[in-house]
Amino acid sequence: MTDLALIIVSAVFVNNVIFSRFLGLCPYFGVSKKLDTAIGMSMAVIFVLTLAGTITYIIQTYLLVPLNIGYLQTIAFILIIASLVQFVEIVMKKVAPTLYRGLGIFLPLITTNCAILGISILSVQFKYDLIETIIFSFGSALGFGLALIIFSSVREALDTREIPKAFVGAPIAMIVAGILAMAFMGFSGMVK
Amino acid sequence: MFEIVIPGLILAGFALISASGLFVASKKFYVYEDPRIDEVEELLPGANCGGCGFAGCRAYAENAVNNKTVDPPCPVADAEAMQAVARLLDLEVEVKEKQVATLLCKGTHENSRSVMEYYGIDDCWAAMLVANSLKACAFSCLGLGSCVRACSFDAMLLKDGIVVIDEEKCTGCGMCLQACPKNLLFMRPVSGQVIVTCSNTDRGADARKACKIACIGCMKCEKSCHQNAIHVNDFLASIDYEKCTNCGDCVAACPTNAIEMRGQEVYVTA
Amino acid sequence: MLQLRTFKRGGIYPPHEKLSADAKIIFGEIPGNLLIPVNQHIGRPLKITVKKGDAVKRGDLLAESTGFISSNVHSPVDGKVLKIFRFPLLGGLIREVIQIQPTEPGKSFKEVLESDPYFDIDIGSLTPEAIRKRIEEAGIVGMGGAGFPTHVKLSPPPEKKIDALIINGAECEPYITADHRVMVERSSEIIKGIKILQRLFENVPVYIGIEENKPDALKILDELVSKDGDILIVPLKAKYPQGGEKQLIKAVLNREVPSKGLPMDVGVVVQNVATVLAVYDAFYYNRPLTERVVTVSGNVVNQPGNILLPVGTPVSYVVKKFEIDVQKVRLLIAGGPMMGRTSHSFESPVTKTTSALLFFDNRVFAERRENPCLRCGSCLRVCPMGLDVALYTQMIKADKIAPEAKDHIQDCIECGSCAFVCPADRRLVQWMRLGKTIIRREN
Amino acid sequence: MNVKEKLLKSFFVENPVTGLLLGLCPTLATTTSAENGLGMGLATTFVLVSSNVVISLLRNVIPNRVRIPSFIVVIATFVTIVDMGMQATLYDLHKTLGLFIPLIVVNCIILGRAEAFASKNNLWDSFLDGLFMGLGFTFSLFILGSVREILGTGNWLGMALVPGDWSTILVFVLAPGAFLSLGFILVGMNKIARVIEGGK
Amino acid sequence: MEANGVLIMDSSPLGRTGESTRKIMFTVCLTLVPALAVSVWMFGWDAVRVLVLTAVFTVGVEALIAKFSNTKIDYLDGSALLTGILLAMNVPSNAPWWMLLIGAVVAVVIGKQVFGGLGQNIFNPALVARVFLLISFPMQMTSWPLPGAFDGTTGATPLGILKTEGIGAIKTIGVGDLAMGHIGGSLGEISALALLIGSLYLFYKKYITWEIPVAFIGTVFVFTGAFYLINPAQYASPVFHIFTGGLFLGALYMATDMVTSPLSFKGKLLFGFGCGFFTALIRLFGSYPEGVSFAILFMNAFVPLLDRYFPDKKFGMVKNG
Amino acid sequence: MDKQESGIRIIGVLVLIAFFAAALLAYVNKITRDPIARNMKEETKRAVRIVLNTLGEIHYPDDPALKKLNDFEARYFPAVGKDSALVGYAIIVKAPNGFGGDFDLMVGIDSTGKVLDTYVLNHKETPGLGDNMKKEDFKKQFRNRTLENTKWMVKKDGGDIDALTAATITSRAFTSGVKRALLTFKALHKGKQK
Repeated sequence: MTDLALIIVSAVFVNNVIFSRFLGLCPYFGVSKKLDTAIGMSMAVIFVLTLAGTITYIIQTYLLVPLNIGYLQTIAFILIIASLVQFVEIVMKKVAPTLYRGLGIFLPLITTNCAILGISILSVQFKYDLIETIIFSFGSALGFGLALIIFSSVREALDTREIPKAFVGAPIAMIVAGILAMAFMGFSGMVK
Repeated sequence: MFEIVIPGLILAGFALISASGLFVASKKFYVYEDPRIDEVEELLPGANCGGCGFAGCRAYAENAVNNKTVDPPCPVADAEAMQAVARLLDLEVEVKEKQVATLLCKGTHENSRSVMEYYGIDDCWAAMLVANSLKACAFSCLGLGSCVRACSFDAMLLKDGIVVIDEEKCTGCGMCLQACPKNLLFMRPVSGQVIVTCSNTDRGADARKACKIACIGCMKCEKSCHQNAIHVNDFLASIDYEKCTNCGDCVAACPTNAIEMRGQEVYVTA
Repeated sequence: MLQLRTFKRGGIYPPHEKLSADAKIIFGEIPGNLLIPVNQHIGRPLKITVKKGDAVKRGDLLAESTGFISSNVHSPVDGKVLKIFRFPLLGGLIREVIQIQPTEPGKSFKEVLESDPYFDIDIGSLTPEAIRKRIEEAGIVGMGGAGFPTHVKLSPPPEKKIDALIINGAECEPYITADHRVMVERSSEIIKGIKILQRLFENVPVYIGIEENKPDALKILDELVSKDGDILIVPLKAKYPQGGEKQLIKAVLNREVPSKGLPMDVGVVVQNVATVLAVYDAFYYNRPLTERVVTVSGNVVNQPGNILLPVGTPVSYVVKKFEIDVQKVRLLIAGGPMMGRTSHSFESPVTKTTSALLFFDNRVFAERRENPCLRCGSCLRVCPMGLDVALYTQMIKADKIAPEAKDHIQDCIECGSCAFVCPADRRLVQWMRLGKTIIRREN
Repeated sequence: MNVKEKLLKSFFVENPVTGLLLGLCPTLATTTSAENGLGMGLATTFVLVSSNVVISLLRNVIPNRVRIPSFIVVIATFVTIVDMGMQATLYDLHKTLGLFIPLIVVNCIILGRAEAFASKNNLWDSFLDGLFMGLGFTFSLFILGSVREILGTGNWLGMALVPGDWSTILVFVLAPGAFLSLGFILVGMNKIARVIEGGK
Repeated sequence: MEANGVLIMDSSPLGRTGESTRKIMFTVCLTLVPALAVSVWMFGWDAVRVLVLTAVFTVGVEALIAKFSNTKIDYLDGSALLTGILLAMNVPSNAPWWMLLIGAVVAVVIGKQVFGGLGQNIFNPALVARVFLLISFPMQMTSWPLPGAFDGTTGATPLGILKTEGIGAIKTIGVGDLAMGHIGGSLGEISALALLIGSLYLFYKKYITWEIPVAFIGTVFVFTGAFYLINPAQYASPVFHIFTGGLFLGALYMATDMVTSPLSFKGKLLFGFGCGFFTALIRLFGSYPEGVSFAILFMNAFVPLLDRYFPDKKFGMVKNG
Repeated sequence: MDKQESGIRIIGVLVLIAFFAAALLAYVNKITRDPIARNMKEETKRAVRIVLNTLGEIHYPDDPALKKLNDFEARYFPAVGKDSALVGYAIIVKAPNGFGGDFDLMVGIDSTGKVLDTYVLNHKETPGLGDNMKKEDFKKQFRNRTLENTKWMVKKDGGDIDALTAATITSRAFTSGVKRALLTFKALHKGKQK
């Protein structure tokens, strides 16, 4: 139990996907202009990443490893993730239209979110078992969501500040992310 | 050989499953979106200025494709681009002349004296809450630059208490028109060189008192015009650019220099 | 005396500076020239009923209302319409005015008033409809500052049950003493005016809210109503903006007018004492609202006082009457320093809503530049409406007003408490007003 | 537009990183030194060029509806080739770049160019496009890597630039420094881009 | 009738109180004097050197920016000075000049001016600089001259000792030492008592309110106390935690920084709670001995969210009326 | 555009692409498999050469042997010189309880039990503090020390080792790592002598 809690704390704070692992940065900077979108995106990522982490784990353990074709990992994972995302989109549209309006529009963005592929590959590298993989994927997604939501609220606030012209947009976003990363460094060493 | 074919078959199986699944799904749930929307959007300038009245270029493109129309034309795009859009949609497009924003006031500090010391916020709309005019003329440009800030093309700047417009940079998007609380800006075709630089509708004497170059409604210009292109209403002259031939007779006739002739060269005071 | 009541949230304690509190209301003369603004109220613009060269009598209609939320304007004097033109009013707006040349300039205005016939009417015989109609005809508007037509305020829709009538005698703005003097000098007339208003609502209790810093007014009115069971004097703490309608209701009845709501939503009608006096005049003297008491004060006025002026009197008349050194004046405020508007012309006329004319040199007004907001939160602490002024003004400045902030911005009562305490000298009220303009423009 | 102009443009104006903000993950993660940045950039360039070429060749064969899955498979193939190739030849570099080699697959630049350019243009143009885009990417990674390496360790491409006993600003080789330096580089690059565009 | 000059037109209200940005900033600087005096007493001229250098650097950097920027920057408004003093209180008294210069540049440029200057920044500039220095120069920033030892002996802060040596090593440090400043540490973190005395005036002037400091310190007390109760042999007492490190400096002067803290009552309480929680978390489990700076910096990022979701109740926000 | 495309063709193309892609990869894998495996081993072997640098030309096995002790285990490479005599060991141990957890340390020990050099294989210590243990200034104090002639503790704890400034915990871990290696050596050596 403690191990699982540590995995979560590690994934959310200590080794945050954004600030420590540098994964999923494109959507992080792309979808963080508005808080509402950021919340939607976070939810979508939490859902898809947990699902993708689980499925890729199963594929890896029961297909790629026994057949000794580990080198197909990248290509197989990305194929699975791409089709999974599209399936989820289609299914959600049909089964839960309300949910789709909230989250669905973010799903295409997730295909190219390298956090999904990255975390899937990492949980294989870390030799996690199934439960640990699920927790790790979920925690990483949670860390992504946390970082995204804080960041987007800060960026919304920046809209009303008098940022010097040269820094408006991406540069100031980078600097904010840098300062946030410094704050996140305070959590280092919390999980050994 | 075997170790090459087997992985191939496995991945092919993967692809088979996902492709057929997606194929079935996409058949069932396919939402048609006209690919021409993208193409139109690509032809547009992408300034997202909203000058056309739609929420950005994408919305304009959607409207253009769905309703098969380029009306209103994009105010920023040049004629060539609009023709390209029209060709794409198999439409005839009427080429309109470039429009530029024009300030109908020449109430510089020198011409219309300040009657107060304004301490409030540097914004025309905010100033209007404190005083309707900062100068002797009630119709004058406030000179606080709300239009300058509204311009996305860097085409305006403040000088001597009024705004001057760089007609080369002006795209005619019209955002500044809405930003002016005094409605002093209007669009004129770029070839129209004669401008009545005044908006004062007070009687002659009052207007004269307020500003050195005010239009006093004396009708001399109306009489001088051979094209019937200039008319005085409410003690203020205005020009019909459809008829005006830039002959300059009214400019010569005006006793207060309220009518201005702009040269062939673009008026840039930057 | 009763315990002092007040509103709880926010508020400030600016210096009272009631320099003219003991100065009796004086009467001037008919000035040589009157500029009567056509629109002196909030609501639909009026239609001018006279033209250049027309002769008018005192009380004649100059411009008539064009709808329900609209209010007539009458001539205060006999005279001739000289010109109708646009002119800067007190507060900087440039609007249409009717210039009247009085036939008897220099005649004492007290004489003019005394020549009005007195009607001893029987209040009991008046129907509510007749009362509302008379008030509408007389062109009475809220004289506390806003200028909202009084008959509209007195005509709540039937589903709004009115169970309290509050008379606003708080007069919380610094310097202004006009209402104070009216309460002291014309207390019995005010009570009679209240009786008329009481006829509109059945058995409604009346509360007269007066700030504690007017002990003489409290005493006089308390004595007058002591035999009346249904009129109650409520002494209030001297705190700004105690005279704000919503704050007054909160203080007197502890009811909170909902956001974007009106006093009638909590069953209350609020009237200013000066307005009540105008109602009295409208019935007992058949006078339309053509004159009002104005406080003349400020640090360049040697003898601050209160004067009854006909509507349309130019400020220059007051300057002469109070012997103000025009060379010293750098700031002319119509109304109090907290909510009043500046003016730039000494020829601008007094209107129905001008409660004070304050003259200052620039000593009290050292130049102040807007500094960046520090988010110190002072404005939030003092805002009687509990608004997040610092956040809203930042949004307004960036022209990015969050949807959830829009309602709150429109709730601002523009009392000025926030800007009064702002250490960065930000024009918070002007920003909020600009925000309202932007929101209105968007709709 | 001639080749030289296009090259210049892909370096400054349409640079995938500083102009379009694409491919940020490897940009920030692998630029702890100029050498790493260079390595990552070249690996990406290889994938970009190869996939552009192949997709351009296949552009008439691939049905529209499975366009993206097909592109991804093609790209993933080349990524895996790079992955294995680097492991076999440049083992140390591969170790530092680590996870980010397989992640080239989801680098938006590659899919973006495949979609926007290679699927519509002929082989030669696609090749050039991939090459220029890749070099632009490499260029910004190299700049960012250089800045971080110099400030953070006092070295550049393995050469010591400051005396050994000087303190260097360690934060630049750590995560926060990546964001901060890119923020300031963006400002600089945008200024240069404006000069180049204005010069025309 | 004409006045001497034209009249002034401005928006209401036309009066104001005597408060100004400068007054607030310089008052805050002045209230730091007791703490500064203690640090000078403890560290001697070195403390003065660090103080003066940092203040000169921050104001100087801001003045340079003011000179080359086309926006108006009042570099003498005291805000840069305050940032400088707070930064000086966060570094060891033997910090080399170049470190102070880097800190000043980071504080003014990255912490403040890239956001548009005074009042526009999201993060506390002094803390941005401190964390930047702490991460960049961990060696210089974690070995502190010992108070009263003018021979250059250095050592760790009590929290640092706790982290490396364990609970046994701090047994000898009494509460009185902690409160009075007889401990190793940065200029500002040594004397909790002096800081408290200085800040009393700020409370009186309402420049700071009680919510953040109380919630902050209270949370640290409760969390560290809980662990102390569970296992006193491994965790230090809450009293120790409260009087060590930059907790008082952070809670009274950094977290309450007007620009970077929430506006509403609930927001302030939550902000203080968050700061306290993360401080305790980092101190108890993290690898850095001190977590105050990180916690405040982290919570600064939450301020827009807190402002948005926990506003004060507005007048008239009632159901019926 | 391609509305006429049949489902079979769509799926078929994708399947074909996938097939060829995987086949290509399988082929590349076949070529690169061996070099990759060699590279992976090469890394540790290079470390061995570094820690046993002073011994001159040596030979050692490709894969390390495992030695289990009571409370930890170590892997080691026995090195033989030109004349096939055992000249020393490169011992890989886990240095326990560093700042960022355990880290892998390789210690070179000559046949007399003297420490030759140390090499940190992987670690998560704080940059700028703990990772200074890789620096020569710190490493040199361990050379020529033996299990017997040194108190294997940092000075703060009453030992002989100078701790890194502001990184006592790392130094402690490092020190006990080296001690573990020496204990391993002792155990190995004892076995040899018997």
